Amino acid sequence: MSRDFIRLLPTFMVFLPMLGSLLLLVTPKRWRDEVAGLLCALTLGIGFMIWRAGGSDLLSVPWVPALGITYSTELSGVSLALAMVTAFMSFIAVLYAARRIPNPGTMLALILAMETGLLGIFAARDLVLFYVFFEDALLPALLMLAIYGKAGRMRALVKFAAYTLFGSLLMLVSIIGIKYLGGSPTFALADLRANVVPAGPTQTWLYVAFLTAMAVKLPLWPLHAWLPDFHEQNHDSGIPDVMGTLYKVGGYGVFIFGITLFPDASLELRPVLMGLAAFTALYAAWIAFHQTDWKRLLAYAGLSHMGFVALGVFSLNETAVIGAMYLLAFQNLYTGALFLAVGMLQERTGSIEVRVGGVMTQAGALGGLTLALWLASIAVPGMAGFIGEFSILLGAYQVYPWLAFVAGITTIAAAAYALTAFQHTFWQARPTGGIPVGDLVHTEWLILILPLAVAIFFGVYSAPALNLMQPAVKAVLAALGGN
Amino acid sequence: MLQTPTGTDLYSLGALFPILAVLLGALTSTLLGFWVSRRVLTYLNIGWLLISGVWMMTLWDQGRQAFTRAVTLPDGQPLLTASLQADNPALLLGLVIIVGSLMTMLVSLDTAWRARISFPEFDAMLMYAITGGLLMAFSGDLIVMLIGLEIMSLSGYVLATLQDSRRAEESGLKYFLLGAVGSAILIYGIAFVYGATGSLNYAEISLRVGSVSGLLPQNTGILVGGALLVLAGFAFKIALVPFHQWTPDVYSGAPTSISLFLSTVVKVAVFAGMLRVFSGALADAPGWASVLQVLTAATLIIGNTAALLQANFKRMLAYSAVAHTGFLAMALLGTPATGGAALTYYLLIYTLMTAAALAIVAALQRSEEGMSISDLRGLYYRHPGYAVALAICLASLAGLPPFAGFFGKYLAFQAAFQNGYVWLSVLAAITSVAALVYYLRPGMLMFMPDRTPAREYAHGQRPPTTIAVALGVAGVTILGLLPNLWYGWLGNPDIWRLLAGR
Amino acid sequence: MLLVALGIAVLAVIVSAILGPKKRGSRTKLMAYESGNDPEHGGVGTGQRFPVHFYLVAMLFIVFDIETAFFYPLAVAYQKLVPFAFFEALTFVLLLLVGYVYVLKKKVLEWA
Amino acid sequence: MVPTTSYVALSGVLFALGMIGVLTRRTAIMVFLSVELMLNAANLALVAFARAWNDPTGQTAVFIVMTLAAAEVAIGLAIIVAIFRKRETTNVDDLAGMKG
Amino acid sequence: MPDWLAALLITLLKAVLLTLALLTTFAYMTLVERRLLARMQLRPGPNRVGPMGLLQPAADAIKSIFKEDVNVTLADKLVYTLAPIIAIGMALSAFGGLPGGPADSLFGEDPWVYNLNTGVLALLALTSMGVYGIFLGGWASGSKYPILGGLRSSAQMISYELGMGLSILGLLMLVGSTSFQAIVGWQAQNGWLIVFQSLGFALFLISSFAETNRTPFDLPEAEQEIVAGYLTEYSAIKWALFQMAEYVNMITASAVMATLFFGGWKGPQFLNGLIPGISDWPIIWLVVKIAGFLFLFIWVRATLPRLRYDQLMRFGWKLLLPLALANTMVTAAFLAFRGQGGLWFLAVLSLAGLVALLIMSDRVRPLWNTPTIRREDDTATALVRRPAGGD
Repeated sequence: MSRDFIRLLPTFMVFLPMLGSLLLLVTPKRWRDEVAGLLCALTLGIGFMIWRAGGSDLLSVPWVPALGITYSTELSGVSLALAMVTAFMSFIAVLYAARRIPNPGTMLALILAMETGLLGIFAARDLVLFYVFFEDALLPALLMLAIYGKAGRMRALVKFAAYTLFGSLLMLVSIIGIKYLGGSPTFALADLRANVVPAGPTQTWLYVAFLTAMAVKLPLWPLHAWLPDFHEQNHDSGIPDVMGTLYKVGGYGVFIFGITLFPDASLELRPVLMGLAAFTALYAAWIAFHQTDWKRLLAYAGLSHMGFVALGVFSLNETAVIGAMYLLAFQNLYTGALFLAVGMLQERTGSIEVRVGGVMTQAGALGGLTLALWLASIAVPGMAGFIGEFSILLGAYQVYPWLAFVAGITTIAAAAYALTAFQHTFWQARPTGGIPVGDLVHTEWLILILPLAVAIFFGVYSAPALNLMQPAVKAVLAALGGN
Repeated sequence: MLQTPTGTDLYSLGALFPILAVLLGALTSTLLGFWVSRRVLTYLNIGWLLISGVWMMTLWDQGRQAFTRAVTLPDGQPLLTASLQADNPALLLGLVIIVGSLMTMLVSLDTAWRARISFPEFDAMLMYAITGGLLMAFSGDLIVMLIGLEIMSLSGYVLATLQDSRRAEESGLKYFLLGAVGSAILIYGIAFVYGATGSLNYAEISLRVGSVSGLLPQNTGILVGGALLVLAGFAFKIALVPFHQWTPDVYSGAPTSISLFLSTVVKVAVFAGMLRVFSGALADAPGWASVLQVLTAATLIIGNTAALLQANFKRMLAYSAVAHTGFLAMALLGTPATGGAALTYYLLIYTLMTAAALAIVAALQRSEEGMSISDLRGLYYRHPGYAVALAICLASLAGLPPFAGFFGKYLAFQAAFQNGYVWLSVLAAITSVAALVYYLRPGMLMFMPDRTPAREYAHGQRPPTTIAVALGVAGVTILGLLPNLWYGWLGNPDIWRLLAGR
Repeated sequence: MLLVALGIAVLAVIVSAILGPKKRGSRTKLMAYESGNDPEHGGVGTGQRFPVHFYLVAMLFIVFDIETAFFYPLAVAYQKLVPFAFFEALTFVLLLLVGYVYVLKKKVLEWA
Repeated sequence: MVPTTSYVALSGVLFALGMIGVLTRRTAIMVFLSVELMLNAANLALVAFARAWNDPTGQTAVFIVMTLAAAEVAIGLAIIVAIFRKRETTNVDDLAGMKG
Repeated sequence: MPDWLAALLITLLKAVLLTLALLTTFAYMTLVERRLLARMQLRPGPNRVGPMGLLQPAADAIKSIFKEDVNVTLADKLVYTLAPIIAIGMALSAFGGLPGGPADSLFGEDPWVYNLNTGVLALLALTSMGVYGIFLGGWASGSKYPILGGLRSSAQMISYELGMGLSILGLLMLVGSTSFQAIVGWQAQNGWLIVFQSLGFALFLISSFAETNRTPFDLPEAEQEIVAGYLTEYSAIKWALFQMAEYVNMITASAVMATLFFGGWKGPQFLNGLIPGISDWPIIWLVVKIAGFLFLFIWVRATLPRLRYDQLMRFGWKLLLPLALANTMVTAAFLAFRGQGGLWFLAVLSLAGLVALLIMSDRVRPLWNTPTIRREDDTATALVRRPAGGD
């Protein structure tokens, strides 16, 4: 395969799911599952092709020449890793949707549409393009919530959209400012990096505006409030939640655009941001401890993870940033899989309450796999999460030891809330008159095992992923002029 | 002073043809209405509009002018002024007007009968109003602009009152009284601008305003006053806060197909006039920009918050039109080069999405009062096509990519930002969040399953409306993915530097 | 001239008022004349209705009068502007004619 | 020669009167008359400025404005008459069927 | 005494004199009219007061001044009083702009009170103000018949105002000025305008009758239909003022027609051969021509019956207006394309138009003479025979 062809692959990878989504509109009902699954698999396959080639080069063509907006894509390094995880988890989601949702055409189309948005976010190397995909992913998420959500979804919808839009519109202003004040000819990342806004209050303010969007999507306290409602009101199967988890791209945005475009501001704001991040991690863990609803619990757990990611990214330390990206990529696996596991649990018990009790005795496989996933989630060594969290703490310690210490407490808290909840649901005595619970069947095995396997694989053998990420992170941090 | 026009001038009437074609349509429908059915009239008028549109395209880049007059400036320089100019901005804005008008006509084919406005006068008045709108876009001096504005407004008053109902009459009277006040203020402002500069022609005004020697110091005060009065007059017409009170009543009181027209074509035309006056003739005049930014900010805040509180979908769209006025006015605050392009881009998009949304309302509503937002629940399961189209329109109105509304907003933000109104763009960004919320609620309600019986008109889905909706939705989507299709025409800053014809 | 004319008129009224007999008339004498019947809800501005036709005439008059007003300057300057002015006048009259025909067909000019 | 400022001042006063009328009067007819007053104020200003600049354009503009005023009268009265015949009132405060 | 004061005083003096002259003429017009009508109807007319009734006007004047002035209870007092004043004021002032002779010919002064270069316009403006007097009078009486009369009158007057204004457009195009002096001067050079604008004159004449509320257009005061129209509640001097206004308007209309179409104050040129300069003598020629037209007014009153209201309106809108426009456009076309051709062709055209109209009158009459009745039921086109005496 020539480099030129590989250069085009990210475009295929991004738009293939969208194509599939449109294709589903005309596909006969009985073939929809297969078509969606096939396209997802294909997308993943393209991802592998790119990976095999060691990442794609930058493709840049003008989009709106008069405005300096380009269509620039590149999948390599961190973005490739994230894109592949996204494609993988989308595949898993499609698998479960085909099984769980009756007449799943709409849901499948939405999953695929959203996958396009998410992959686009990672592939974009133009700020406006990034923005477009960033917003683009929002619509299917909203629709999933609207169509499949629960009674209180309108509130959740409004909250979710308002937070996202609030941030992203400020980001839009910031985008305009970056180009105009920096004097860059286009919005392409390379051009912008060559024409960075001079250090000073202007750069700081632009960074703050940009960060607002990323903080909503990270999410970072105090802009996280949409998250629990979003997950709680979504469909019980957990499929939209998987996609929602994948949508937590704030850390990536800060990494790829924020640090390089606002080098001075990110240094200047580092203490504040790291403080916020550490607080978010701890705070979320604390709240999670009190949840009686699996989804809210998982939401806060995810938030806690994201606090870690933010801590890593904002620290501007190489180790920590690599760890953050690692965590960002792989927490999707187990958090997403956990949401699906909750979905399966709900299918059986009819509730997502934590205090169901006694499931383990009847559905051993479900309980076992869930426990394994939980262990991955609380960063037990040998799982992918461990490498991420450990690197973050290590890196952050070099910058602000105290904050690293605060964040470190979180891991303990995580173990506490995860195991407590698990114990309530799976081990505790079953209430009398409870519904009999069946064990995993058919594809459900796959759906839980595949992510777990990947998480374990990269927890044990991290080299492939690290080799992908390390150069990219180094390059970005080098633009900063060292630590 | 009087000069006999020459032969070349007659030849240059070719520049006028797009307007004349529409006027001809208006005149023929005035008379033909006695002999043929209204449907035939509408088809004919659509034909006229298409001819006009095509003719406009052939005039591209020719810079034709009509009714020219050679003036010798005080310093001996000759200057050719024109009362009508078919320059590129005029053509672009004219095309936007044509698009909006076409959509109105298509919608009226289906709904005019139900709305009890199926008179031939409806078509005639519509065409007159379009003529006026085109005149404004093509205007080369304040008087032509004024004439266009008045032709359009007067026809608009009639349109708003055409339906024989208390609501329509109320809306018509409000529209009329406030419109008349706006016109009066505008005319007074024009008198002052004339007093300060001694000319009504854009080119001459901009020349006198631009050169320091051209304006006596005591005239500066008059000029500022005049410009502000003109601004206030325009503000009435486009419904900038605090001159917006009539808008929701009129838009929701008039039959929906007329609201569609009033909120798109009329607004486009008035903005075209404003673009000519403020970015052209008075571009260098002091004062107006600082007032406009305050008005814009107020419009953004009030329009968006008020729209949040509406329970009726049509009325909500009316308030959203007010809010969009704010975004459009932001574009006006940019430099002529960026602002003009941004405004024109946004206007087309705004027309497409608002017209398509209102077309759906017009088709599905049970009565002309529009439908309440809660009536939309579950629309997706009853009219999937319209529901998806409406959702796309709403997403575009909210400024979500990949729909064109995003680029409109982006351009408006950029225009204001680059001309130093950073705070305004930030404010606009924040108020957009409110906008998102009120667009989101109906947009999402449509997709929520619903078991109660349908509350919309069952036979609303008809071919012409569908064509109009499809036009709007396709436009919004395609221009969102490939903005250059439209922006490529208007992106060249040079064409906007000559707004005053100089 | 206007002053003088008005002055004389006012004078006449005043002189008459001074010289004329001053009697309070009876109620019947001062009543509005309605062919001997008691006037029904008479008085100024008490919601008497006129046929809408009169309004229409008034509006038509306004339109056509304005047209006249436009024609006067054209007429005065006409000979300096021919033949262009002829076409202008023709266009103008044709436009007017459209309105006129419309009004005719609408039967506004029918009194029955 | 009366100086231009006097004319303009007079027109300003007329305009202000009209504006006050618009803001305070409650019957449609009176509002409408006030608007006409404003238009005439504009005409006066136009004529005064035209004389000051010794330029006929201003006077032409007056013609146009007169026309516009007439057209407004025609349409405005039609609307007012239509409403009056239906509701027996032209008080704008009574026209508040739509609120919010 | 500064010059401006002298000029002002002289102007004032002229104004007063002219007013008195007009009022005297009015007074004797009434007598002349009554006598003439009587003659035409083979009866004596007023002949008791003074020799041949010559003091009758004086008696009338004294009567109207000393008569009781009834103010109806329901009337709006101020407007009620103001209306006749407006009517007569406008009527009187309109005349002042008409020139009676060449400049400086009246004892070294100009034989006019004021002279505007927009004379025609000013005159039309002032005469049309007269409608306010009538309408306000009718409205302020607070009674039904006056209101009806006022309405009719205003509708009639504004309708014919159009015909009047449009019918002289051709004339103005020919002359290229709206100043009376210029019009008179043009006619002195090229011949009377009646020759070139015969159609225009005919239209103007008819409109003048309507504008002055004279028979056959005297519907606003038609006794048989609406008692006395707007005059119903008026008495004494106010009534007299209205009458005055009507007659003064008549005089003015005559003067205008004389000035516009019949050479104005200029006498026939050939008389100059007998007495040099006689054609430039001020006042005299104008008075002679006015007298001629006044006779016409009376003659017509004695001859023609009154129109029905619907006929009147239809006539004005359906015949007068389009014809006036046509006249204008024919003149315009002639002026635009005449090349080197003489004016005689226009005269022929115009005359041909008039003649054609007269010949075709039977064809044209249905335009305004047969009402189409709209009914609730569907017999919309059915013609209804009406009694000949009016509604």
